Amino acid sequence: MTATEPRVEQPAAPQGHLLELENVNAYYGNIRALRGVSLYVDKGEVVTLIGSNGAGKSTTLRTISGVLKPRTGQVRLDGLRIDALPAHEIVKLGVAQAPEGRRIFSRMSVYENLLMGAFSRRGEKLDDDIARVFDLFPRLLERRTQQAGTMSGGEQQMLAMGRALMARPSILLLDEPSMGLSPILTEQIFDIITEINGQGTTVLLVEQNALMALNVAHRGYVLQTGKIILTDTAANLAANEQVRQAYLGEI
Amino acid sequence: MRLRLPERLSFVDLILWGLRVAIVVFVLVGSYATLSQGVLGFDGWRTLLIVGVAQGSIYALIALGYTLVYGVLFMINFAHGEVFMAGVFTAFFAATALADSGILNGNPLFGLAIIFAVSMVTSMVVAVILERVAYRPLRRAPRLVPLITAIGASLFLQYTFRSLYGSGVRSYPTIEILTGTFDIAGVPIQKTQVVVIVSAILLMVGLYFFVQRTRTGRAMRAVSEDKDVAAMMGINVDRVISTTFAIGGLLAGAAGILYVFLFNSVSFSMGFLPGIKAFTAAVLGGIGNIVGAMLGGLFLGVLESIGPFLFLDGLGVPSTNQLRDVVAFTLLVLVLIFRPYGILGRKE
Amino acid sequence: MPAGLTDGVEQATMTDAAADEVEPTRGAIMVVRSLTKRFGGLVANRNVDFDIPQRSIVSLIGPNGAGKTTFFNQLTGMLQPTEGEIEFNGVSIVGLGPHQIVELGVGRTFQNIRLFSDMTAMANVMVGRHSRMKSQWYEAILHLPRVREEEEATRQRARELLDLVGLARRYEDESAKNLPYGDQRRLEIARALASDPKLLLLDEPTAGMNPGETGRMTEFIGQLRRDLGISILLIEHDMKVVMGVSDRITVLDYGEKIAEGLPEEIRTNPQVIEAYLGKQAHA
Amino acid sequence: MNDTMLGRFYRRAAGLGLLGTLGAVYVALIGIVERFEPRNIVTGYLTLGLLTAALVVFVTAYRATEPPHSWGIGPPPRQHVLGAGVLAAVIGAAGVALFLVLNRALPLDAVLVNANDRMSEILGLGLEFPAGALALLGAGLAFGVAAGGLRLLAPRFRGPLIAAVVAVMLVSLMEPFMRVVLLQLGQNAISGFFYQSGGLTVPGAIIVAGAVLAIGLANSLRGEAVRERVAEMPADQRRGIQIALFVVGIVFLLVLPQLIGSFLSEVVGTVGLYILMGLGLNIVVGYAGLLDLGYVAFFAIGAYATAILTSPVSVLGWGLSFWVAIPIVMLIAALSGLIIGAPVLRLRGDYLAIVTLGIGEIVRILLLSDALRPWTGGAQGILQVPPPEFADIDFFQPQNLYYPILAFVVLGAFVAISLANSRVGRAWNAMREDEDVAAATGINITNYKLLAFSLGAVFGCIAGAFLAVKLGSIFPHNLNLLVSITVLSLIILGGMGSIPGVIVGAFVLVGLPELLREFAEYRLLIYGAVLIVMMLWRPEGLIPSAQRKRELREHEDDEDQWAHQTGVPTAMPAVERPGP
Amino acid sequence: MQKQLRWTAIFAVMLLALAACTNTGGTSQSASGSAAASTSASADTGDDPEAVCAADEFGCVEVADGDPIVLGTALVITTADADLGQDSQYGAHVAGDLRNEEGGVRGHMIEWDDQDDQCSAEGGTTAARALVADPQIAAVIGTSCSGAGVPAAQITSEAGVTMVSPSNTAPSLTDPATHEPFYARTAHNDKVQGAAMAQFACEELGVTRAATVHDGSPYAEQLQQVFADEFVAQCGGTITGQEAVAPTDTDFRTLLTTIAAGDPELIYYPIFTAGGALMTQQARETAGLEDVELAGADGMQSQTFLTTAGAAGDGVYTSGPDLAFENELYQDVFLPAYYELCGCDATLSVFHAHAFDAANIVLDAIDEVALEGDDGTLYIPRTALRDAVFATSDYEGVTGTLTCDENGDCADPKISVSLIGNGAYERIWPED
Repeated sequence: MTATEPRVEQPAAPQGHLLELENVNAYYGNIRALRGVSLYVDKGEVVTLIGSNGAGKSTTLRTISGVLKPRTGQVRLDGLRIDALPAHEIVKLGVAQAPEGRRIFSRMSVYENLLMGAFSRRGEKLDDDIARVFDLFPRLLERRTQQAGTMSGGEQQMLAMGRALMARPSILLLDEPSMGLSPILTEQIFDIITEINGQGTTVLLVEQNALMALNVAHRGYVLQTGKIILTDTAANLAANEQVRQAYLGEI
Repeated sequence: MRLRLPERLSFVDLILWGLRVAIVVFVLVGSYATLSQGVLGFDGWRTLLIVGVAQGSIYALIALGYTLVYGVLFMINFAHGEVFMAGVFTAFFAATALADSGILNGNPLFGLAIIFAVSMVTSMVVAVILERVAYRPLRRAPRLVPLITAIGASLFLQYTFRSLYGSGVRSYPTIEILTGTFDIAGVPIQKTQVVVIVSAILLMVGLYFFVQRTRTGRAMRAVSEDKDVAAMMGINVDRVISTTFAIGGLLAGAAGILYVFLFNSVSFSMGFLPGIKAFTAAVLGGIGNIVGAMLGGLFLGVLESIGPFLFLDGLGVPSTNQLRDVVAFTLLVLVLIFRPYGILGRKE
Repeated sequence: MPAGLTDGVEQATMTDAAADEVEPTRGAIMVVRSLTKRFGGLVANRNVDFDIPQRSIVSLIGPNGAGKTTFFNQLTGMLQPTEGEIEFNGVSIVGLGPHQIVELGVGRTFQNIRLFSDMTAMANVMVGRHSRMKSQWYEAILHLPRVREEEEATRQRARELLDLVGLARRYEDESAKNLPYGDQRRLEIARALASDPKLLLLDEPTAGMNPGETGRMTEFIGQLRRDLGISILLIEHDMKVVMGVSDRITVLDYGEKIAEGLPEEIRTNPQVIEAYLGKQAHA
Repeated sequence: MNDTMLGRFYRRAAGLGLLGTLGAVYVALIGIVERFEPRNIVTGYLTLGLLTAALVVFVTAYRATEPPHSWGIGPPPRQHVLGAGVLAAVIGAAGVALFLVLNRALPLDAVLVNANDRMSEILGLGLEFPAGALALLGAGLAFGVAAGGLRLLAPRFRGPLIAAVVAVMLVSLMEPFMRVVLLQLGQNAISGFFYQSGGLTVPGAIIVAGAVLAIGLANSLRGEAVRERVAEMPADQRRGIQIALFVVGIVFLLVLPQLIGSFLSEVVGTVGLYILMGLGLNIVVGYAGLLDLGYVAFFAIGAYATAILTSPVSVLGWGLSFWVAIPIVMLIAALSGLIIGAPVLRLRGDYLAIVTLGIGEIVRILLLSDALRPWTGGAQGILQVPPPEFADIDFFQPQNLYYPILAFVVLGAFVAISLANSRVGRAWNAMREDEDVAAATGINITNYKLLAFSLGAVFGCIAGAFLAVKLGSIFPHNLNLLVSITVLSLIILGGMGSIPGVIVGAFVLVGLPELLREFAEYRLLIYGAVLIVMMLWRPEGLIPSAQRKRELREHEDDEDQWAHQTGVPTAMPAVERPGP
Repeated sequence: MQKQLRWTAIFAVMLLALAACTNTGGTSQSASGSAAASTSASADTGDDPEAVCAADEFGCVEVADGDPIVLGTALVITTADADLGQDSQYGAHVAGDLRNEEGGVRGHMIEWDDQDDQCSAEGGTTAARALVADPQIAAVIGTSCSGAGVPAAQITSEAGVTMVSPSNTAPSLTDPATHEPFYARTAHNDKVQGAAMAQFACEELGVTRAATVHDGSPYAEQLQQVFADEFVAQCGGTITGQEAVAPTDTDFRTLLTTIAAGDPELIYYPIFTAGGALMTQQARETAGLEDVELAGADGMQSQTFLTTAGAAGDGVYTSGPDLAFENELYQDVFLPAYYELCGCDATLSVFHAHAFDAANIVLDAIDEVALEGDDGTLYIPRTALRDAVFATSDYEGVTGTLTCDENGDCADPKISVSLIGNGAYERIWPED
């Protein structure tokens, strides 16, 4: 491992991370969106990325899921390099994502959306998984045949998460799950995140609502203009004065 | 103070309103005049209707190719008419060989199956190669670029086949089981017309169920809605796009043979006009919408068949039939101007 | 404060844009009444009433997806409201095209920076000046002297604006897309200012900036109002910016206005805290 | 040495070899080989027919010798460069040989009209069957060595060498043109020395190749110094050179028709019409970004308006003078631009394209139709369109008509350049890049689109007016979609938004086929290929405008997964250096 | 400012140049070839070539001793209509070859410069320009298509080059109002064929109601118009409808249904093979047209038509120039030479014999008017050549006995009507 940039001090971690980014640089056209991002997620953790709009949180997730290819640097899943794989291969390896803005298939029914989530698991029985999703999100069961685009924002978010869970991911990437949701719904969603994590799914969570995110996470990274400027346990971060000022709306 | 600026009714609006009014008046007055002259009896109109439906079924089948491709790539595959031509032009040689060896009329179902297979597979291969070579490298390019490529591909295919197979018009051998008429409710209808309409409907229904019910169909719909997310679901977007072109090609190939049932002749340039017409049909029904493409095709077929005579003859316009394409293209222009998302399409 | 900013401002104060607006009216420059915007079944804005006083800085905050940008787009004519009335300087602008609203004196920037990325920085600003130029196409063909003069004047003005926002001279002939991110934001503001707006709409001007840049931008916004005498409507997530610069703050949630008032009032408004700032923030 | 890398290099070469086969067989099957056979490149030694097929194989072999991107630093070793070239060329040639065997065994010509014995004979290097196929393998070997050798040459030699070969081909292809010019200059002897039965003579070819090679070598060895010297010149001196060149250019343009005679003036006149249309469509497509596929409509309207106004036998029978008619035609043009433009300008790119295509067809059908026959004469067209009158000049003579066409082209270019460099051009640029933002920046989108459309219409109509005059009559049949496609193709070949591009495009796509009749058959095939190849390979055109170059290359490195999903990861570590 | 100056300069120079042309161009090219004026020019100059050439408005073609006489062709030899032009080109070349075998014309071999008229006005212009640019071209055989013929006739006539077309049939080309002085043709005028069919329809078939269809080609449009006019004027018949289709159309059912509504007894559709065959088939299937007679013209006289139309073709009448040239010259001399030249065993199209006659008329005229100089140079006065061609009378060619009128119509139009039966054409009218 050769890190070219001085790395932010990280808490000690066991060898063999589930997901690891090493010195990743990514560009949109000529705009450098990620500058030497290195981070890791261990099995069973909830890790959150916080930062302001445009800081590169979503870009980091896009890089992990293979939608955006890093120009340099590595992304490894269970030690296997995935940064050059096409997105659909990465899904098969167990990385599922509920993207920012939900992006459910709005012209398909709820049920079909869930089937799409399990697309990579060709030929397997899906009944158990669907039951699990309906168990987590009873609202979706009620709206099983409804066209997804006609549901409310909260329901769509549930669907997006349910859809991602259908892939039986080893790591679930959640991008701004609380966006546009009322406080009550936001809280519900975060409760569910905890629950999902309790059931054994590792979660990488990107959230603007930093406080809520740090509440459910074990660890966190703070991104700013494409760089990781801070990382610590969630509790420490929540207590950090700088973080509170910059991202928790405290003045 | 509430002051509305006078610019609100622009020059463009004026022209558009003028156009609307003119067309409506034209159509109404023309239709009234034609009908009141009573030149064509009930049987005549019925014949026109059947002719229109048969022609329209073919437009609809080709239109499905436009709609499918538009659905996943949001581009007009200008060369789709040539995909249609490629299949049926190639199948001509199979058909002649079969006819010469007596299989075509000795064992017609087998012979037809081979002809359909040759045509459909050829069209499919052409469509897939087209996508791979001409469109895939350009998916991220500005809109104008793949569109120009598509126009180039249309010309290139047309004249490649002209150079390969010759420029003459070739006529298919007679398929005896398709000659003559069926009596349907006392009305004699050409067998070919019945076969064309029925097969077109079967193919379209088949496609509908394929897209709605199968895994690949769902993947196509997913890609159509959101490519990035589809990839996140584990869908190989490139493969799905290839599949979409392949299906569009298969349908175009089938449409080609049905076209031959009706018109019996093939040439290198046969794809261009039906292609544009089918595109019109696809737009008419709301591009990207499968049911819309079917209905749009039928509507256009009937309008082309009935429209020129109905709207124009009563006004004393000579040679109304010559203006058939004018009617079709005017419809295209009107639909795109006033309802660009089509009759069944939704506003984006 | 980088040298570029202050230098530029001094120059800019000389221009007529500033001279025009010295009258100390506190009447509203923009008045919005019961504005509603629906997309199919979705209601993006519902019955929003909203005023922007002359020479004030008003901020619009709210969670992502609360309808802020939709609201912006209606003020600039890029979307037409379903219902409601928008008046600018006493003139109803509902139904007007974006270019007409620009001519009346409303300039804007975009949340996700929409520059003419293949045009040079200079050309971008000169396009911004378009609505204030008078020469016609046939005059351009005839190469009338006044076309040349106007072109020269526009170039001069564009240079001033580039200086004002602190863009280095060396960027003048660089494609906009090759500029660093922060400079692209500045360039967008310069382009908006080129139309001599009386009201400037800024959509998340500090997104993607680090605290240092954000601080400078905050100061710059204040300076714009002071020196150019224009009104500013700001969409912003960074509460530090919002609290630091705004005269008034309006909070949107679910497309509805849930609060309005002075920064201090907003900060302590329980509804706002619940909907936006996060109730744990003070828990 | 990296074995997998080497393996990939050779696999790629083999693949390119197959591509070479496919290309050569394609060229043969569409009949180019046979059709171009009568035209000599070097009389007695090489014909254009064989050359086209051979060129395909050679070019793919040359490509095969190019180290792939993943190769890393430094060129591959020499023996492997040669090896890849030979592999590709031999596979290419062997494929062609196999095709010859197939063509003998199967009655391919029942389906493929060009798969005849003559084609086989040409492909088989003119030899009898087995010998020809075997000779092909030998030729493949030679090609491979040549391709590899060319690659291994230092660039300063490679460039001039390629230029010399290309020059021989071009000079030979230009035979009809050169012969007429030399004839005009009374230099029959020179013509006879260089040319014989439509191709270069051997001494002619040697002289041409030698001259180009010498110039090329001088340029690559000494050119830098000369350029530096020019750059170092004082500004006024440099300006002097510019002015001198400019004056020479003008004089050249003015004496051109006298130099080239009436036939080539006719061709240049036709090219002029297309340049005029290219300038007009360039405003619409290149500046304003509106893809108009119905541009022929304006060409037709201009031609018919002129014919109706000036012909004494038209329905009006006014028999106006051309000069009186032209302003009226321009007015009609602008109006038709507005009327056609207004409704369609709200449409997006591809919808706009297809609607304009439809409008072009509508105009064509109407002009032909019985319904408008009293006005347009139906298929019989309008006859007796008089040439312009000016002093005693007979403008029916192409050598004279050249001048008014040139004047309008210059005027058109002037208008286009003036607008491009003004507030208007900037607004068009902005609009093309982002319509919404342009509107939000204060640009009246509708007006600027209409302006572009109407100006384009005026250019098209003037070209149409000259067409009517040039022919002395006008018929509906050739005013079809292909005119639109031709104009579009020439803009794209030259470079959208680029005026020199339009001129070069028109000479290449309109002028050349007029001279090379063999190409007429493949004109549209070539247009199609030009459109595809340019978009894939060089979307900004041969002579791009700076603005467009930036624009069309925009998204190149913005990689998105669904654009690059297939294949193995291409990002190879760049540390391995292939050793000798 | 610099740029502005530069542009001003260009304009100034251009204007000057234009002015300059006025002087130079005016004197040399004031051609307004009035045939009448020029005919008299060669009247009394005797046999001195220089005097004759000086007196001839367009001068002479000078063929040096040992050089060949060069004739041009402007025929369609590429694209879809290539067969038509290629056929004529072989026909003309055969005429030249036969002369060459006999030692040429006045001891000079005949050579050809073949240009492509592309079957379009643009192509005709280019081809004619290419030919008249070469002072050695004595005369031109062409064009194939009438559309190309209109501008080509104008160009050749301005240059004083005689042009004889083997296949232009449009009436306008030889209409006194629009005829170009150096243009003649050996093909029949459409007026003859249209009128013949009208006559056949009312006299032989006894029909009184007819509908016509054309495909927008100048040829078909003209033919059906002549037919309609004659049908009304000569037989007092009724035209129930005049319709049009596009050459690429395949669906004629709508059209036929509306035609049937007019209740015609005969449909005349002088269109081409592809459309004609389809229309024939579809007409047989259309209700209301069961008993209607179908008639076309020579565009539908081809083997392809018979195979394409199949059984539906039986009973269709087609008119056309009588091509059963039963003379020895055609059968024993021309055809073998033609086959050898083209390497084929059937003629490609129909106008080769007309081209052969056209070339022969031109060659005879050259033989007649050419003057020999002292140095063996052959002088062919251009106007005299034209006059000689136009003076052709009772020329026994393979297409009949040809006599040219003052408007350039030289054909001996023998129009016959054939009936298709059992997949073959059978000539039924006029009875010999």
